[in-house]
Amino acid sequence: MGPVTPTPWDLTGRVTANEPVSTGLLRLDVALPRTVGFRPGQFAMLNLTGPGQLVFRRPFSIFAADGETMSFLYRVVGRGTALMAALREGDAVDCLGPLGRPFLRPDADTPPALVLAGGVGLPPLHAWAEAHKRPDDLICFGGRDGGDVPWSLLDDRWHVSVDRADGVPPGRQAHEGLVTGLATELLAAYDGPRLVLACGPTPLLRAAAKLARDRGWPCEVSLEEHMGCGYGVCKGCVVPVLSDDLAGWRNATSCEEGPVFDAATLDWDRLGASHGGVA
Amino acid sequence: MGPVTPTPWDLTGRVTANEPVSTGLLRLDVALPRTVGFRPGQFAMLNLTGPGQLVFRRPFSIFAADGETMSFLYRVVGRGTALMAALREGDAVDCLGPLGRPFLRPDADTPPALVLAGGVGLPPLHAWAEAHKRPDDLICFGGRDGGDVPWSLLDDRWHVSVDRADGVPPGRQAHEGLVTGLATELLAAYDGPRLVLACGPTPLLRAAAKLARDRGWPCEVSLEEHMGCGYGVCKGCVVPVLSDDLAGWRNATSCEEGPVFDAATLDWDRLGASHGGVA
Amino acid sequence: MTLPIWWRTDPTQPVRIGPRELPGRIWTASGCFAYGLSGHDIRSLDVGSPYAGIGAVVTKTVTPQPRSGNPMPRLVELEHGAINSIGLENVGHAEFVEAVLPALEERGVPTVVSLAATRPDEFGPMCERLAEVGRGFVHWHGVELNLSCPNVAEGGHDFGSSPATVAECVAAARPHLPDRLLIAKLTPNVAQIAPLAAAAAEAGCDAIAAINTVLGLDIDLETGQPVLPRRFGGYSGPAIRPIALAKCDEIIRQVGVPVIGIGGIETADDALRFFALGCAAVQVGTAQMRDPFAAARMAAALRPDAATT
Amino acid sequence: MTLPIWWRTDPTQPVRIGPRELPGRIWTASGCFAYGLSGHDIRSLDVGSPYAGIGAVVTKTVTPQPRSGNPMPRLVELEHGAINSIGLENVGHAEFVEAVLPALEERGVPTVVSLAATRPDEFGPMCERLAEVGRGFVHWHGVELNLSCPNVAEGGHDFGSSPATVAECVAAARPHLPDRLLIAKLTPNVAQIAPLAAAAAEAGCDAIAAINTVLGLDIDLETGQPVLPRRFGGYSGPAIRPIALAKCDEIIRQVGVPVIGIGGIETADDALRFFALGCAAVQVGTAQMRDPFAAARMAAALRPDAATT
Ligand SMILES: Cc1cc2nc3c(=O)[nH]c(=O)nc-3n(C[C@H](O)[C@H](O)[C@H](O)COP(=O)(O)OP(=O)(O)OC[C@H]3O[C@@H](n4cnc5c(N)ncnc54)[C@H](O)[C@@H]3O)c2cc1C
Ligand SMILES: Cc1cc2nc3c(=O)[nH]c(=O)nc-3n(C[C@H](O)[C@H](O)[C@H](O)COP(=O)(O)OP(=O)(O)OC[C@H]3O[C@@H](n4cnc5c(N)ncnc54)[C@H](O)[C@@H]3O)c2cc1C
Ligand SMILES: Cc1cc2nc3c(=O)[nH]c(=O)nc-3n(C[C@H](O)[C@H](O)[C@H](O)COP(=O)(O)O)c2cc1C
Ligand SMILES: Cc1cc2nc3c(=O)[nH]c(=O)nc-3n(C[C@H](O)[C@H](O)[C@H](O)COP(=O)(O)O)c2cc1C
Ligand code: FES
Ligand code: FES
Repeated sequence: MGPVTPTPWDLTGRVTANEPVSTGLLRLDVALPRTVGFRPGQFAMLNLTGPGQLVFRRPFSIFAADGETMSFLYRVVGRGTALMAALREGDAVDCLGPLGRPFLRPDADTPPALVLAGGVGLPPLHAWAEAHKRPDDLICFGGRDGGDVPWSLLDDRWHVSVDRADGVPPGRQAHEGLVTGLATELLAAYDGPRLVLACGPTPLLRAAAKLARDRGWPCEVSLEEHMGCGYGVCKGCVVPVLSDDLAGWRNATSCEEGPVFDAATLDWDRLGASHGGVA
Repeated sequence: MGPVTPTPWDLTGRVTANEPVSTGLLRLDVALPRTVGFRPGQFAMLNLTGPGQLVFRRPFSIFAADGETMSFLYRVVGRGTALMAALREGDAVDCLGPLGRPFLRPDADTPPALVLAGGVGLPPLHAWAEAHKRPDDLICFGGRDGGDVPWSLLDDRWHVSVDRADGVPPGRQAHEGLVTGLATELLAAYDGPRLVLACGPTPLLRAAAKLARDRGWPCEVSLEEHMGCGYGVCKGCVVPVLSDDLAGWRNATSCEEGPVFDAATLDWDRLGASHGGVA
Repeated sequence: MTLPIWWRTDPTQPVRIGPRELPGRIWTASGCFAYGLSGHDIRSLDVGSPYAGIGAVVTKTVTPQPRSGNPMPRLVELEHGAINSIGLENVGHAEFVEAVLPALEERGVPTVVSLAATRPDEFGPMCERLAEVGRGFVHWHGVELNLSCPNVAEGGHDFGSSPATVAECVAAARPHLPDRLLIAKLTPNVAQIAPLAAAAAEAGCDAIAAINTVLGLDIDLETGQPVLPRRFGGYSGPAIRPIALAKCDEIIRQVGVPVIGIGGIETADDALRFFALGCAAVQVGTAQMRDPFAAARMAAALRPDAATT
Repeated sequence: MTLPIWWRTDPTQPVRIGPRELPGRIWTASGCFAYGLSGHDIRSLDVGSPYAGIGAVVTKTVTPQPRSGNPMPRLVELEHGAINSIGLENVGHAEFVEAVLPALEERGVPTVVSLAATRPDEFGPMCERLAEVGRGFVHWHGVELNLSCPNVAEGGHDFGSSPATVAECVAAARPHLPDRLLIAKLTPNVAQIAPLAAAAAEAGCDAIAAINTVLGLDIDLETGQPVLPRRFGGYSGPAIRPIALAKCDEIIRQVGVPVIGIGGIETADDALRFFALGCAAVQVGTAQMRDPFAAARMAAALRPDAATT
């Protein structure tokens, strides 16, 4: 896992900004009472209400941690994220993090990366791309349409794909189709082994893992498993990983051993079955 | 009970104002989608949150109903009233009312009134005093101190008493002591039988009832019993009234047969016992 | 509100349960809507009357003798529900059959009469008299035996937790109600509810109503004493919904008898959860206190054409 | 927070229960703080460590063999609590005694080991081996017998609902733990909990822990299916607090045995409610998941000098 990860803190922060960065994504900035480090791929558990409302905190990848400000990108999908979108400047948010296993930190021997971020899978890989500006990396983001893409956050290293091309702003380019299609095109253009890093919907992760496996490349994927605690105590977030136990597999907590996993260690079949057969 | 009381409506209103009228009292104005009548002493059940927060609505005396605006005066004492104080202009409030038995509507034969309102017992009696401007009525309000008295709401018919005289604004007068003390003074000055009307803390109601009983005067008191439904279906709000049953008493729902009761029909001893012996 | 794709039932359409056809599947629960004579005058802009679209009002439980109930306070709001120890305050069976039942018939309120007793054999005479007075009534649909009120018996437990006693109660009532709906309402305060439901079904009841309140207690922090004078009370409201769903599921999957779901139903979504399990009808309790229109609004919201009207 | 006037106990002071003196009265509940080895690195500005001031960590339940638990999803948030069917995932007794228990001793974590089995006689050997390895350990205080996990046995019911079996389990464990605390943790999914507590006390346990989770079920509205693959799960969190208080009160008033209160304790106020009944200690479960410092903060807040420091 490389060097020790930064100490996790449980801190009460104050919202300094909470605004859309695209039609589907919002950015939340929280000012914390002290600096907290993180490594790209790590997440924080956000306590969005006092006791009496949400029973659990919600996990969000850390998008950036700049001085005492920690930032997140999120999409409203349910009760917690709806409350999150209603947060106003000055509102309190308890923030427990950084937590979990980050994406690999590249060294001189690491092949150039193929980064595949789908939708709300952007934050950890954006953070990774910001932390490791290596010229040969191929960095891709896939959105629903032009409006869904947070263009202002994506510098020109980013290749963008969209399901539907409408809303792409003038002067920016987007491949029409899946982000894996974009990746295939890019790989054809840029030869050689790659470290594949993926975060996004399950089909994207599966495709990324297959692409790497077929070529014998290393691959890390970040899983979004539902979480109770985020710090390893409830066992509500497990995913099956291959092991040399009798059974051939064991449960790994995705909050501690993940959320970033070596794709080759995941038991993808069992993962599909235990997750309602998600493709 | 006199003429039929106005039809109760369950309406979703919008807050138009929510501001302090004294150090301890706030006034909430709610714009309803239609006109609703009321008789002084009647109350409304306010739904201060959606499902998932407060299980019951909260009962509040109707202070005024002017066109489509219904107004309340309240004090923050717990969870619900704290949420109430946080309401902002435009917020939704479900309002079920008017409910309950009002104070007596005076006719030509009704003796002049002695009105005793203590603290948050002001709204129904203020409404009564506004509805029936009879020159010989004695109208009293008792507050904690000068700051606690909503002077702007009290025209010069009102006699005011305060526990402590600090904070009485220049040009206004306040008797120092209990409101019952003030009443005794006034009764000495203005002779003759009276209809006693009281709303406020239990000791005030008891004192009012005793004062009336000792003199053989009619007396009505408004009780603040905890309520589940406010419209007679849960039997969680009962108070003991005298009856010619074998037992000598029976339960009356304070939301339907009250909150205003003829003081002579209440079983005051049993009331004390079943309410933790409140004096 | 969007209705889920699996939902195709109109809960305001007639439904047959046992020997009766009732006008709908959303009912009000016993003790939470009095005798069905309250609130008729309340109006709203969306649903005309609190009774609109309701399948049945289950009356406050009626006992052989009048009862004044337990001392106050006897209904306390908690964080996620309420706790009560009303103690079955009611007018008594005689006054009920003479004054209340005919008034309900006259008003056209679809009615199920809730009955409780302290001995199983008391149910027979009560049902007999009901059937006598109610003969020919079209809005009186039947009886719900409250075998589960935890507030009355000492310590909060009750005779409704033994299958044999449950069967006795049902058997006492059944012969007097050949053409009326007979429901056994069960307590959740047992290890397994299915054996009780099975005993009731075998003894001849047409449906099971589940659940009654869950035994609970809360403390007044200031005094350190229980909030209710009798310490225990019946816990109701949203907090108990998952418990109610579990009990209904246990009965439905283990016993072949129609189940009427009760417990923490506040919204149309909550009602759908019970229907998803296969409940024939549901009853709205505590939510009816916050909102006289709770059941009526649910019924309106669950009509498959609700989204489009 | 102002402490009520009746509260004069410092929950971070040593407390004697049975043969042991534990360092405090606020514990973490089994299954909600793993083995007591997680979260040590987490920091906060108010309370140094999640373990500060904690009286004991009750470990995740350990079974004779390792278990991988139930299929996912197995922990689902509900409106006022959570429902879980983890299925006792654990490393197994052998690995626990060899690797985990010594690590806990070394770290100085006050520990109570939770054990479960499918037959009463399995408790004997597990306790014997624990006592062997733990001989001389000062931070290992004892064992909590989990007689109540509703997720494992068929249909959600379990052998912990019969007084005779409870007594058998306690009797199997007791001889091997002459100088350690022996706690029987009971299920609330019974009509009366006092007889179970009495049986456990008579068989020699030092204290009763109550309650474990309440049997519950929730429906995924979209599919109409239960949210958990095994339908039922254990309901925990604030919603069950009044039920837990009722069960603790029943035991305390009917059986003369120390009670450790569990169920929906989220705040210092909630803990006080259990202490008001006379509980010797409390355990924090679900709340520990939202906040690693839940128990530690409660302990700090309940020190009588808390207001002034
Ligand atoms: C490690 C990790 C990192 C994440 N990073 C981000 C991010 O950067 N931006 C972002 O928008 N979302 C992210 N998610 C997903 C985010 O946690 C969920 O969208 C959020 O919890 C939904 O909460 P809700 O109350 O709005 O949804 P509801 O569906 O109402 O939540 C109900 C329960 O389901 C859980 N849940 C629902 N959806 C998800 C999901 N997709 N993943 C995990 N749990 C879920 C909730 O935590 C909660 O316990 C991340 C998830 C994980 C596990
Ligand atoms: C007929 C009637 C008229 C009232 N009129 C007014 C008014 O005009 N202005 C005003 O400020 N207050 C009035 N009250 C009291 C008001 O209802 C309570 O202050 C309010 O319910 C407290 O709610 P809470 O959530 O803030 O308090 P909490 O103590 O948190 O409430 C917990 C529960 O106790 C009940 N409760 C608490 N205090 C009282 C009380 N004094 N009376 C009745 N129930 C209570 C609540 O309704 C709730 O069910 C009236 C009460 C009644 C019965
Ligand atoms: C105040 C109150 C009074 C009740 N009275 C009765 C009763 O008389 N008879 C009965 O069978 N159930 C009674 N119940 C139980 C309800 O009918 C219902 O079974 C229970 O409250 C669970 O449903 P809920 O969560 O929707 O309230 C009462 C419940 C409450 C809250
Ligand atoms: C995710 C989860 C796992 C649990 N695992 C166990 C367990 O292994 N053994 C046990 O005795 N209790 C277990 N419990 C029950 C808790 O220890 C506790 O008794 C129950 O959750 C009630 O307390 P709470 O409301 O504070 O959570 C578990 C509870 C939860 C939520
Ligand atoms: S979320 Fe609790 S162990 Fe991972
Ligand atoms: S408050 Fe429900 S009957 Fe009066």
